[in-house]
Amino acid sequence: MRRALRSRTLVVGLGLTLLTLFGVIAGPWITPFSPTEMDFIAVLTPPDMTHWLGTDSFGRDVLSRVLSGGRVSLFISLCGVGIGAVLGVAAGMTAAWRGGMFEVALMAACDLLFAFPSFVLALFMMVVLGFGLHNIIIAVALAYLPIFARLARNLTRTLMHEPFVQAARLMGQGGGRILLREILPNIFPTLLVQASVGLAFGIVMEAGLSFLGLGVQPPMPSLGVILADGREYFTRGPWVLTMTGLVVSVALLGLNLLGDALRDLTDPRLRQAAGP
Amino acid sequence: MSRLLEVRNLRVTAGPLAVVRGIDIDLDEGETLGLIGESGSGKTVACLSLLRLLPDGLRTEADVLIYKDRDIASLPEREFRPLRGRELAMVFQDPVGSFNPAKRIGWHLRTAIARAGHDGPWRERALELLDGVGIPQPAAVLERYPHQLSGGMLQRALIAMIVALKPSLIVADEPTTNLDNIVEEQILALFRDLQKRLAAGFIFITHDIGVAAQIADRIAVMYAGQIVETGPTADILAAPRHPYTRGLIATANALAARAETLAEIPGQLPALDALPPGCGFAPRCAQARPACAQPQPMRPVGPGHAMRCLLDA
Amino acid sequence: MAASRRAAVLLLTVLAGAMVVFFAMKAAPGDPALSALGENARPELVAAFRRLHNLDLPVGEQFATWISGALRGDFGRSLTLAGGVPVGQLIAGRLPVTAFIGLYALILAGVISMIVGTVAALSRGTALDTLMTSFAVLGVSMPDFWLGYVLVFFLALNLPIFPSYGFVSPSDSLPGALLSGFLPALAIAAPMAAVFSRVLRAALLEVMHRPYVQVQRSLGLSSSFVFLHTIFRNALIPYVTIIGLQVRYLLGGVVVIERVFGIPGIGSLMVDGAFGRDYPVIQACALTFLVIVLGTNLLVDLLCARLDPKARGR
Amino acid sequence: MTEASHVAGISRRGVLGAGAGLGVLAGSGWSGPALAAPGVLRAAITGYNVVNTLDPAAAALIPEFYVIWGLYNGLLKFDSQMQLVPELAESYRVTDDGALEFKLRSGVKFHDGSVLTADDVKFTLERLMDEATRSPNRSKVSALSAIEVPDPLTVRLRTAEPFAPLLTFLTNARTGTQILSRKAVQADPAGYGRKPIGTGAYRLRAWEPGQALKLSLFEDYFIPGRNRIPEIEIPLIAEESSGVTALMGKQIDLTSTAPFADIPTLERRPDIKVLKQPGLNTRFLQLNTRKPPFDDVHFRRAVSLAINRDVLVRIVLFGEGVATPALIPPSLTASYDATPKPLTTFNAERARAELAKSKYGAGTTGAILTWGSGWWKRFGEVVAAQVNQVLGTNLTVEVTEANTVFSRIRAGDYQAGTWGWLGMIDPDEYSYDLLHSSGWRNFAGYANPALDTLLIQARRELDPARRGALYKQSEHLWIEDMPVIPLFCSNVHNLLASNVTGFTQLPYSNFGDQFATMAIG
Amino acid sequence: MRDPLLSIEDLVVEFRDPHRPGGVLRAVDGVSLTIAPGEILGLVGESGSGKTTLGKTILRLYEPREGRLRLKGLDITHLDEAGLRPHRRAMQMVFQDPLSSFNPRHTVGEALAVPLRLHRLCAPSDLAARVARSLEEVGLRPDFADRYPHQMSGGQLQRAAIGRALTLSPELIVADEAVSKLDVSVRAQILNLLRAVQARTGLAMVFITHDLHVARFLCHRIAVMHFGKLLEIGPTEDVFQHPQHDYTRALLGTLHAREARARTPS
Repeated sequence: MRRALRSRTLVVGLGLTLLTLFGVIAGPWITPFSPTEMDFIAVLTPPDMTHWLGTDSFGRDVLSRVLSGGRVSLFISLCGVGIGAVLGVAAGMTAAWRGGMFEVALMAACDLLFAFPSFVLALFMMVVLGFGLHNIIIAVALAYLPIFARLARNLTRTLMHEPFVQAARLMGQGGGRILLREILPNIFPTLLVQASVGLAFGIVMEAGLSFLGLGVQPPMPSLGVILADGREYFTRGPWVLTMTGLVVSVALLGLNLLGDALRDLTDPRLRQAAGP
Repeated sequence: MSRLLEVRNLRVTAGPLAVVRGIDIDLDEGETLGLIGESGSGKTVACLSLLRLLPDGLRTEADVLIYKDRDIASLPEREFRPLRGRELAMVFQDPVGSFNPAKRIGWHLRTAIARAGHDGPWRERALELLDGVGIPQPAAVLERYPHQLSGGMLQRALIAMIVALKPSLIVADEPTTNLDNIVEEQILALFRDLQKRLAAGFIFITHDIGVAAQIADRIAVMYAGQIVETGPTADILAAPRHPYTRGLIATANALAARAETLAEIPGQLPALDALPPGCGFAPRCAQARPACAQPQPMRPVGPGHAMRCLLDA
Repeated sequence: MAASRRAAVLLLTVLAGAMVVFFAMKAAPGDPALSALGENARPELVAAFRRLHNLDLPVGEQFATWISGALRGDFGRSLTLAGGVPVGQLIAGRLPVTAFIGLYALILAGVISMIVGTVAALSRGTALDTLMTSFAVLGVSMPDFWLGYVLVFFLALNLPIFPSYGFVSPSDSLPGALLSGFLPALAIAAPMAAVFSRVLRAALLEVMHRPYVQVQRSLGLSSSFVFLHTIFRNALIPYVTIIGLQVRYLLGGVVVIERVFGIPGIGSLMVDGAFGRDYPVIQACALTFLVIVLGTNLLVDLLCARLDPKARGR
Repeated sequence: MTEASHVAGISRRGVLGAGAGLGVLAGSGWSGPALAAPGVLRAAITGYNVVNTLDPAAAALIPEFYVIWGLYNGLLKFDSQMQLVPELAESYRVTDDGALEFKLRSGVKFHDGSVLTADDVKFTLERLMDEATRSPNRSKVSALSAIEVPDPLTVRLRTAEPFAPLLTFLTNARTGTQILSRKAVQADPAGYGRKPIGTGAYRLRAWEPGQALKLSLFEDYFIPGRNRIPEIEIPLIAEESSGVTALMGKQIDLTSTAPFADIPTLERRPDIKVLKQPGLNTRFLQLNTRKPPFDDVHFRRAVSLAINRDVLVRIVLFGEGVATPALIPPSLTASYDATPKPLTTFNAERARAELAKSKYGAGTTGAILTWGSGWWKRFGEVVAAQVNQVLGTNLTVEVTEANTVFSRIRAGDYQAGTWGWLGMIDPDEYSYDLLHSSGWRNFAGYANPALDTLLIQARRELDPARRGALYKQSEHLWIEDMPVIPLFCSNVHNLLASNVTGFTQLPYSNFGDQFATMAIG
Repeated sequence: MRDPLLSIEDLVVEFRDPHRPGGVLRAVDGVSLTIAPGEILGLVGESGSGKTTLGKTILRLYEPREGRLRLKGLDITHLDEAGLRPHRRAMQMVFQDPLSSFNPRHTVGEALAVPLRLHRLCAPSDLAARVARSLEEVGLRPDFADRYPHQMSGGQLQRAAIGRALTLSPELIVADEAVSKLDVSVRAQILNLLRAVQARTGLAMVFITHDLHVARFLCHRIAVMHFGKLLEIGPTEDVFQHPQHDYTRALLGTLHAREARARTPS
């Protein structure tokens, strides 16, 4: 029963995620409309057979915009989480292995970054760096770096004293080789779970920043920009906000389910509480 | 002595897997049965099923399940629960894990004493109980949290809780396995003391034939979900009949005698999902023969002594 | 000993946080004086502006002035708001609002997750469990600000139960504050409740399989007694821990939601500050959030120590 | 169970603690619009949440004036027919020697209890004229040559040249000439903007920057009246759409602006009254003629020709407005020139021809500065889209905060920006201020001696018809150079809850000046 | 007396432990002993006595706080990881839990091939054959090379672990409770294997155990540890027959009591 439930989670999560990926990658070929071209004749038309999610206040097809905005948002989240993960994992694993002041300093820095609400940190970074796409990526990466660093460090520390790692040391394997060959493959699933959940939250973070107008700037569509536009014409065209948010929720649902399923599949010894 | 427990053909299944494949247990008042087996032989599961403490997913069936002349197999949970603790109790393998880490020892004893229906101040009774199981400074121990006590102390405290409930049947599931040698010796001594003090029947689960030898009146040896040999302790130790029992005892003796090489039982324990059709031990048995592929019944081989093997039959 | 060490670490963290906040802001491009006054501003006005905001001092001295002021609740003056209103005054006025909304959301998330998590754990494997678990995953998948709008659409405009905008200060009217804060708090609470209930469900299941639960059942204790005194109680330890960890996400939600609902808290102040590149305001807001998170973590640790004797003295 | 209720217990104490703390801390300020406190009018300013000062001389932004109009009075005011009528003045006349003489009402009291005298009027106007005050409205009074106070209730204003707009500039509109108390200003010159003292029906009680203001009724207001609303709360709501949400959810009684898109829906609702009329405004594209690419007249013309203003009205305003051929809006009938002008009429072919003549071509980049609230961003986006479509240029929209846009445009740190003043009441403000080489709003950096002469001539012309003709003529003159690109005039709106009465809307989008006559039914 | 293979002088190992006064746990407290080539030294004591810590410190898996470690006269006490690498071959370990001593992501064959490759002990083309031979030496079929750890039983894995330790032809093996996690019926197999391996290769062994029977069966000398201190050390039968220390006597008492009762059950 539990197995069935788990695999169902995996199937639904993977299905929704693949659907999302297909949508954002194949977006331009799915819908005949450009996400940026304005059609001043068809402003704020409700969803119909031509425009499945209606049009926005400039007469642009909402579906095209959501797919294209999804690509921007996903790109931002992917880059941000990716950079945060790679740097964080490298730093965390090295810190655990080398110990000493480097570890103390890194963990202190992580604790400090952790003490800021993640969205506040991102907002702060947007002011320091200026609004715009590249800077959101940096802000997201910075929000994720401590999470991955701490996770990788804790996992590495747990595994470091496992007999198989000690055996590897006794065999004469060097530190780098042990980290990459013995430890990384074992902590990778847990990192992947964190990354899939992180990817979802990265999208929310982008959406939140852009929704407030502090993130991606129009006319480049991102999910947050579309939602912000939808809010402005919510009374006249509620579908823009509602439908976009619904699509975002479904995509995030897929990522979260996938993360859940992966979490269940990973070695229970490595299971850790992971925040969004 | 009157019959305390009679079990016939107890089976425990986990989905398609058979964990316990039909065992019989008879226990008299004041008697101690040593249940010997390796990990995965089903001894713990069999005893947990008697107390209906099995985790979800495991199903119990038995032809006969009589405790003190009552058929307890058909009792609904509502009527069975009051039996736990007051009639059937259990000491577990891991003394540290047996205590709620968030509560003091005093809370645990108070709970047990309340469960025993004791009137009057619980504290005095608790001190008395702790003293009775050889815990020094019981008043201080009441204020301790479980993690502040050693495994031996915790096992004593758990035994004190069970003493408070005065059950008639006590199942002890490897109660000394996680303890150091010296403490193990002390706990075994405590059990022997309990055997004298309480008129209860004991089922003492262990994988160590030496421990069983010290404490049990009778021994039942389990292998792959079945009892393969049962009989009075002295008989089993002196003249084991089943090849598996013989192997275990030979190994123990060879160790003690510092032989040049140890008598080995070749091969590995069978996995639950790959049990051989007939005798579970046949693949590792030097004397196996084609007929071993058939299921073997228990055969009497002496007074109160039976085994599940074709040899000498 | 432990307490003083803890206090020292806390103080150091705040100090380090203050330095990060201050110097990162200093590294931001652009001259605050020129961005506030315009590039063609007359030199004497720029000079006056710099004097007012201590920008004429060396950076180290600026920091010293700022941090010593901050300790007394003086965060300098706003660059944009109402012609230089003291930031400390702004923060003091808005902190209670943010605290109220945050706490309200936390309580809502706590109540919802306790019900959902417990029901799911107790009905594990059944359709009810699947339903509850699905709700939890769905909850964490909805962007909170979007949920805020949907809630307003249904529960304030279509069914006029709750106010659609604005916020009544709890000092004016507590029932009014509870009513007007409900939708924003719920929007923040939904994803939190989802995370919390998943953790609670997992923790309950985990504790249910602990040997001491089996021991207590073997003693014949009633299931409700075992559930309340042992299973639920011990599951609270990871539950409270995760609440502590999630407070930073919750506060992130507060920032956006305050803006969406026009709630005059620290979050909307910080967003306004971000738009106006009002450095003193942003610095003060970030530092305030830092202190809130650290304070909450301290509280959670103390609570955990109460719940978990093993954690004491650490 | 004990453990669970224990957790709840902590939380409950926390709530009460926070509440108690709030009581102490909130004493200094205001904490948000009340749900429905009796006797309180919740009059929201939407689309803005920035009020920097309540000093009329320093005020620049429309939300600042929305409040100032309720706190102060001018010597004159507009009545519901946009006719000039006395307010603080009892009467006025032109003296034989050409001076403008005002007789003040006696016994008018300021909020601090002092009594209005002619000296306060002299002080107010001289302060406004003083360069050091740096008033955005200095140009309105810079023509004054002398202010005489023959007795405490008489003021005589003299100008070197005849100055036609002066009377309009002395109204309680977006003029900065609202009368201050000399005593109050001199008591704290630097902090006056935060502690305004006027003669208006309402006085400032609390001010939560960026969030709201709270006014209370001034009992000694010089115009007697009964059953005035005792308290006014003015929430500042940054998003226009949030204002509508708040009004529909009955969290506010009045909003100063409405999103154009929502007007048809709102007009159908029984619980909301929509006031609308063509506004006194012109929206235009502000260009910086000192920076590429708008330093080239042909490029400026090309951009103007590439914009279809009717589409703009439909898309940006959802039809709530009209395209304008030049700067002076239709409401100023005497000066308004309705004839279509080729250079401000959409003509793709001619646009491309102008582009060919310019030193810039297709692919030219440029940023249109705009801000993120309401329709202004759309304005920029649609303009950029239209121009890019016709000219193949690569204009982008740069969205930042309104204050920043204002600062940057004032400082000349921009290429183009969406712009347009609301509430300017004299053709002089649409012409002299914007286009005269010394006009204070001449952010384009435009200088045309012929136009300068013409605009000064128009200022001196006291006859309305002849003055109007001069302005019409001036528009033909500057439009060839296209220093700004005039686009459209939008309707002004106020939204009221259906139980709110007594609000008279004027085309310059008035607001606070109506509080004294309003009632909640 | 032959030159010692390994000599330990006044070894002290400490761990940080905030629960203890001073914040430090002294796991090994001034232990001195030597291990001769080809001998099996039994390290006995109860849990927490420091015997495992001592065993792992010998292998420099832990950093000693004080004292000296000499391998064939060479001081390896504070060699860093790189300096240690040439000497790693000489000393190997067999762990208590066979499952966790193998990387769950690698097959057993890979696990055995790594040391061979790393130390260039055999040509890549011979690798498979060499792994197969190693498996056979410890009584495993060559096809076990393709299995993942979780596909094997504890006894089989412990054989593989011994095989892996032997690939580098070490001179010393530290066996840490190498049979205590195994099924009772399998223990004898591994004990016989260890004894056979020792006899065949002549390597020295430090055999850490809490089981006195096993220690007595296998070891030439016995060292008794208690709370980090070495209480006594001597030839096995000397210690068993004439324990010098009260604690040793108490420990041996449990053995005698058990044996006595096993012979005459109640």
